[in-house]
Amino acid sequence: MMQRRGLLKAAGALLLAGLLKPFAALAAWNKEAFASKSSADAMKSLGSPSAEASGGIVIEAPQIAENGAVVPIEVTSNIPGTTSIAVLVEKNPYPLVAKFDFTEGALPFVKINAKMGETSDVRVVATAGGKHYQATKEIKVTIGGCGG
Amino acid sequence: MRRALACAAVLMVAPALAQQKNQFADYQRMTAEGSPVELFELGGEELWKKPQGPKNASLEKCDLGKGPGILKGAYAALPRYFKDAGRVMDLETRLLHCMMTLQGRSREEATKQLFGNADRPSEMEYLSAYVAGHSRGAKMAPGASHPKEKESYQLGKALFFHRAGAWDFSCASCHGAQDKRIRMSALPVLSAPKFARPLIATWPAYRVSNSQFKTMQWRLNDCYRQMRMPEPNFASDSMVALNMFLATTAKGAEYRGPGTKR
Amino acid sequence: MAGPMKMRATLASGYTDVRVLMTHPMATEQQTKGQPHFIQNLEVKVNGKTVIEGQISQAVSRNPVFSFRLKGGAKGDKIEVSWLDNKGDTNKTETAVA
Amino acid sequence: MKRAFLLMVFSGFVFAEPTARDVTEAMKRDFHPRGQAKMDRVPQDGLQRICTDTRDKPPAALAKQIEADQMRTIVFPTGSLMGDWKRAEKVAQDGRGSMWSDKPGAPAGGSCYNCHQISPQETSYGTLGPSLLGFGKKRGNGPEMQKYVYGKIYNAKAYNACSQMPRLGYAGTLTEEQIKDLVALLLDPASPVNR
Repeated sequence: MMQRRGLLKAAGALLLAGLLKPFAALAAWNKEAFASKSSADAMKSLGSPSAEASGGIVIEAPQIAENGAVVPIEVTSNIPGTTSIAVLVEKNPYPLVAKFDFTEGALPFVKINAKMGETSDVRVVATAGGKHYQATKEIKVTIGGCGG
Repeated sequence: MRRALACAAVLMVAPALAQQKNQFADYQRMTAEGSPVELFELGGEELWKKPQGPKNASLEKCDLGKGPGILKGAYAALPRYFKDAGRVMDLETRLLHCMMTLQGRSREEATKQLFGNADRPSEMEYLSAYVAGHSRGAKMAPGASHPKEKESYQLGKALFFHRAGAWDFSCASCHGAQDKRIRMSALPVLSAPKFARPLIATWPAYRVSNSQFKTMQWRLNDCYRQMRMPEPNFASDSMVALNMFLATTAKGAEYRGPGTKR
Repeated sequence: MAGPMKMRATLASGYTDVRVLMTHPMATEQQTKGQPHFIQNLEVKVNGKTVIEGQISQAVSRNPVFSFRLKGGAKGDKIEVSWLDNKGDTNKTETAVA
Repeated sequence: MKRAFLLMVFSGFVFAEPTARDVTEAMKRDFHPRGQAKMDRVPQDGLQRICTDTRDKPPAALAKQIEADQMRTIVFPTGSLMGDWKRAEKVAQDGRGSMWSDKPGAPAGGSCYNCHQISPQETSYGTLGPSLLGFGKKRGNGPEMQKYVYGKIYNAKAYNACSQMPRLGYAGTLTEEQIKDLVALLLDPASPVNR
């Protein structure tokens, strides 16, 4: 109980600091990783140059997208102790789309809408206990409408 | 022999067609679940209540056909004849009327940005989302009794089948036959209630290809652009008439918008 | 001034489901001739404590929608979500778990 | 008697379906020119009028007459009608041209994939028109076939009076060279359409 109160107090102090300087406490935006033009480079910049394939990462996304401007991608990591999830679209000009870090209060799950320039593999890299895991899923992007 | 071959071809095509119809079902479900469409309803509520114009008035007393300020079910009952304006109006035409009469704004100022983009969303789009959201669950029942309403429907229907322009198109050129597509986009037969209902009952809508909320008048405007025609005037009798024709064809459908579309 | 945000946080079985909507152009380099405008950082807090930090790119769709899941949770927990974009604009919203 | 007559006229005025001419008048009132899409696109030509009035099903004799008239609009180039299929794919893909949003004079596309399957590698194709996959392989590529394809793209109405396919050459959307390239896309044995 005491411990919890202390924690809350600390959180309160952090909140105040946060109010004064938003996002000061957060990790800086990883410019290098987001500017990478290949997923291999992006993964290197994220500190996960290699990752082993894992069935513990579940990617739920449509097999075929009617429009590349919005492609819903839902990711769940069932790997115990997952602390981060990165989503990359292999064939985008800059493959890294997003990276989320989770503390104990959150489940390693996220759903986002991503832009995809063309049919591509979506690669998800999860980090757990300092190790990296990955899974991929192909999403077909089609052309609709009159093209004007 | 040739006939047998043709039959075989038909048999092979049939399952492929069925598959085609459903292949975007997952995509459509997931984009609808993850749609930001509510943001536009929220933004619209703010605008509805915001005093604006020379009269510094909000739109809260705007009569959309059910009485001043009554939003519930109003969109589903449009277009309809308005005695105070002496003409049939659809949602956007009526909103423009309220901006001019209640807020004292000029037509020119109120129509400065009818169709928005990412940086500058349009007031009409936000307001359409907000008003339409209050018709969820209501049955589509546009006006059908006043002579002007009947006249509007007839003009809309005639416009739908009217071929003109550089490419000889009518609305029916693309929306006239069953199970057709432009590229991968399905083309519902909008003159047939069965196909018009699910579609019309989900407009106005967030359109993922533009990533923007879009109104019915925008939809018609962009169709005429792609039909290689000159540009329709906003809130004109012709555009109201087309909306009247589409809404009447879809009548009886339960309104499920504002929707999310390709 | 940043456009509206909307958030819903509801109790599910064993976790809290958070869905947050943000108004933002998320304009790419391509669309803007080299002047992209997009959210870069996200933060999700529960009762003042950061539980998710996100970094995102211009490849997240316009008007971003995110779903997250928070462990456990109770009715009334305060959830806050804030974002910061590459031009220094920021916005936040909060809600109580329902 | 007089009253009944007036009533007839009145109700006729209010409820009768508008004629194509009424619709043209409504469009003249309710549309405005924008960019290259000028108001001269609003009035119907004879073909558009007949197709509108008959809901695209003109009597056979009239259809024949229209087709003969439209055939006379086609300007067939002298010499080979087979252009370069490699250039044609881009024209077939491009959905722009002749719209108010298009730059006047900028090269236009044929919007072909909007309605037709053509090369096998493009899987996002429309189905308003028939599939053209394997067109040359099935139909041959002799001078008559070349002339047919060129003419069909130039003015589809010369072959089917109320076809929904635009008159791409007649309307000034595609150039002679672009149409020849498209002929090659459909007929050249080396084109992906026929391989």
